[in-house]
Amino acid sequence: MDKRSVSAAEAVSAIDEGAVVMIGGFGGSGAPIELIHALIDKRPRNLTVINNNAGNGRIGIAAMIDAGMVAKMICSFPKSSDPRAFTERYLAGEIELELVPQGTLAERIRAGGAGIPAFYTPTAYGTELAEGKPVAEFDGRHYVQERWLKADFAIIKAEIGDTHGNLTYSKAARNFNPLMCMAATKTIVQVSKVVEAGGIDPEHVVTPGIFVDHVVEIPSPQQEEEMIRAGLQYEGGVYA
Amino acid sequence: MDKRSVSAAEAVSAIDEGAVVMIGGFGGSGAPIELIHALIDKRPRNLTVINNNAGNGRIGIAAMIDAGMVAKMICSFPKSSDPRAFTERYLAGEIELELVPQGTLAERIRAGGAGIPAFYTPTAYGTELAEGKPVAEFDGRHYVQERWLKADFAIIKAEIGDTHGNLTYSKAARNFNPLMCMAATKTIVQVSKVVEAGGIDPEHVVTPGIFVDHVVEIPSPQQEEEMIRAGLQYEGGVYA
Amino acid sequence: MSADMSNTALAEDTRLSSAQMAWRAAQDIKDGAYVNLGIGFPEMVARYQPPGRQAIFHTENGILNFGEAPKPGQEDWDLINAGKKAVTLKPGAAFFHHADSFAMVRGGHLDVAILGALQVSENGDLANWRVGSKGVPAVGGAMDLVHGAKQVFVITDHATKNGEPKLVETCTFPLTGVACITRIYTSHAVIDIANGRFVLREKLPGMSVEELQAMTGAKLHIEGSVTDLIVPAL
Amino acid sequence: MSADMSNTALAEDTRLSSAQMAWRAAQDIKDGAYVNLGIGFPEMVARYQPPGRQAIFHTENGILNFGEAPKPGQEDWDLINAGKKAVTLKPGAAFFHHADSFAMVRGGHLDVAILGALQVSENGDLANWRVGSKGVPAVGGAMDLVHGAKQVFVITDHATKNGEPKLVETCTFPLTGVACITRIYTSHAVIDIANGRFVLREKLPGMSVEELQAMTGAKLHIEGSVTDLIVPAL
Repeated sequence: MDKRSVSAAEAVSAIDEGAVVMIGGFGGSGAPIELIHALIDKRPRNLTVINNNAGNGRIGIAAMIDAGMVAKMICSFPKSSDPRAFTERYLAGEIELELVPQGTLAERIRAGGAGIPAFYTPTAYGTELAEGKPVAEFDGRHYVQERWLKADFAIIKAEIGDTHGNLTYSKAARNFNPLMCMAATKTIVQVSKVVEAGGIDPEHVVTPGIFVDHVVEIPSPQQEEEMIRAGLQYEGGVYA
Repeated sequence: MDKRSVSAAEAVSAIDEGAVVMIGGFGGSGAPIELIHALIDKRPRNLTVINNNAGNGRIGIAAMIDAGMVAKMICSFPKSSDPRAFTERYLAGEIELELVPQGTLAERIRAGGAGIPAFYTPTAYGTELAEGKPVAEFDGRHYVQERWLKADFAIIKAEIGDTHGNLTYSKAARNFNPLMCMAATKTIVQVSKVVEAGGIDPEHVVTPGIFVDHVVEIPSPQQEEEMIRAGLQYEGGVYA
Repeated sequence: MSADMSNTALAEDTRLSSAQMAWRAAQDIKDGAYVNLGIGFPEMVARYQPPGRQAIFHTENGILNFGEAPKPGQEDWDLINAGKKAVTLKPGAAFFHHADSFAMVRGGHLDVAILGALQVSENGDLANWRVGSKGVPAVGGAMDLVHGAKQVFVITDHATKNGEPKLVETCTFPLTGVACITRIYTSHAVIDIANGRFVLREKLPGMSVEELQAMTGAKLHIEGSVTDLIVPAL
Repeated sequence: MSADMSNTALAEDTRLSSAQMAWRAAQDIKDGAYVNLGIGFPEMVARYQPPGRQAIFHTENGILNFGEAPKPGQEDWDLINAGKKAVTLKPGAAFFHHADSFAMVRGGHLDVAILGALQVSENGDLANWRVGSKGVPAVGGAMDLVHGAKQVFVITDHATKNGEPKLVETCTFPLTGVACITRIYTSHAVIDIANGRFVLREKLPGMSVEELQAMTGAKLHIEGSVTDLIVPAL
């Protein structure tokens, strides 16, 4: 078994127009910048993107939005230090937004990965984000029914990956990544280093390889926060 | 912050008659034998015990049943190489059984820990284990609604614990233990070794300390499978 | 073998052993497949993977990519499978807790689960956890597996020792799952379940379709050719 | 301070600073408590823990027991808090994914969450995520936190800059949560919410209950004594 892809471009090559794509990360932490930029180079349109945020600056998810690839965002917090890309298109009515409380977003993704089609949560009960959703009472308290979230693809950043797809993460760059690995039909992961099977202690595996389809080594990945501070802008193939 | 208890007896001292107690382990792997035996020495009665199994031989949970402490078992597989303790009392109508499919048991415990009062699962749909439970259809498939499981206490076996209650486990002795840590009002853990805060790499923590109340060091814990092969029997205070 | 043997004699004398059924099932598992083998007899499938193929075996209690049993005396009782037997690890193994383990199962991440059966009905219902209402019931992970894996196969004797069919129109034993089985490897045949019907794919070369039908509790349908079920001596 | 000052002048001149409100809230956090501090102004609470007490701070993006910001230039952008600011780790820290993080929140494992507010109603409803229906809405983890932590506190100016009350009978802004707040630390007072009523516990010594009531959009109830709200210069 060898799940290695030779390049980011090859790894994302199956993602086509209209796909639902989960993208890992919380802000820039755990964001798979190289995979996102490879996807921008391919430029499939009409995507639904699931991420905690909706891009920052002119790189990563923001650059996907700039490139006109994103029809809908599912996220909890579409604001950032430089939210222009999303804000302009949203206010112009060019991009749809499904706003989900952060914990509900995480749990809906986990439910998608765990085969749980719906669950009840106290979160958002009595608020406009629960409008139209079934409610139920358990033990005298009110709860909202939420549905699972699944995706056609997940694009993920991890730290070490082995040829079986077992993964570890770097610090809080873990965030949504392990959940999204579970919830997509195909999971594509960039790692700083690929090792042979056996190179990760089985006790330290965070994402077991069963949730991973493709692993591509990107030895020194770019960091979104630093790119934004440097004023970088990705326009497909090149940084402007 | 220091969550250490000086002994197994002290650690379980708050568990009283009528308590709902989750006990970690899958068969003997991950079973907190010393904490169970300390509880037998205290001998609270009318307990509800949640475990994957219902005891083996004449030690651990089987010895609790022998001692007349268990009013109800919630488990998936109340059979073992020597299931006499449970079988005899169950067939005599002296102990209640709630039989739960193994994955549903795990998910109900996780739901208890995660504040999810109910969820839907395909498991057991159309079988007698779903009788009386609400069913619903999502995307053309039928599902059973299952409720969370919580407990007053969880008694757990881990490998290394720090003074904050962060835990690692040994191999497949992990099983239900991390879930039960989350789902109990008070979680009591025996570990082979206690280290100071900082003694476990934050990347390798399996159970974060927020889910743990008491940690007691049992340097060379007994292993249920070996005790059964040796024909040991625990009768409170002594091995017969 | 003469064609005039009674069905009963045929069933006793000419049938696959458990190992041979396991061998046949193993031929359908692809390289790199994620597989859960039910406790007991289905566990034998792991031994008969064709050369060059390596499935990744999953056990409910939280291991991916475990291997053979260790030598006696070298057991680590924290390294066991769902049947509580000691196992070993292969390179690329991972440990995880029970909720993650059943997320793999329920979430459709396993390619194949292979289980034993008391009865299988022609619409794919499985009964394999309880004979009646007496004794101590125990279900384990079977009900999760049958609604989780992408394909759920059964390995079973074609009929009981008393000659009662195990492939039936409707299960009379308590169900494990509804419409969940897609393929059955029996002691005499390989049968798919499609559109609520048993479809015969392979049968022992020494028996006729009529002889097989006589051992079966529901109609065997033929779609295309029925090939010979040929396995090595094991 | 003279008692004949107008309420407006009092509100402008005699009020706690943000740091002082954070200090006051910090006095109610016990040693060893698990605490989530909302993005922005509530984060200041961490600075003012009384000597000898050490809370464990939780951030939604998957860290327990993080500490102060690193020195400029020493940031690790994989080590950030929910506000995406760089943080450091304390001994005994742990990393975990977002579902486990919100299991801690929703499952009632946090002792205290402290949030900012646009409005709080006398039955404990909180509005803090959206002013109206214009612009880009963003909710983050606030709706989860208010229904998760054992105690959910608010730190807020007692009134807006325009003098409009933030403690009201009914919130007019979109709700974050229903009946979820139990204590409010304002620029002028400490107020509990009990049985659908604002109960005044502490107020600035320089103002009367009537002056405070005039700044408040719902009735302030007195149960027992009202003590002086005294904080150090910060």
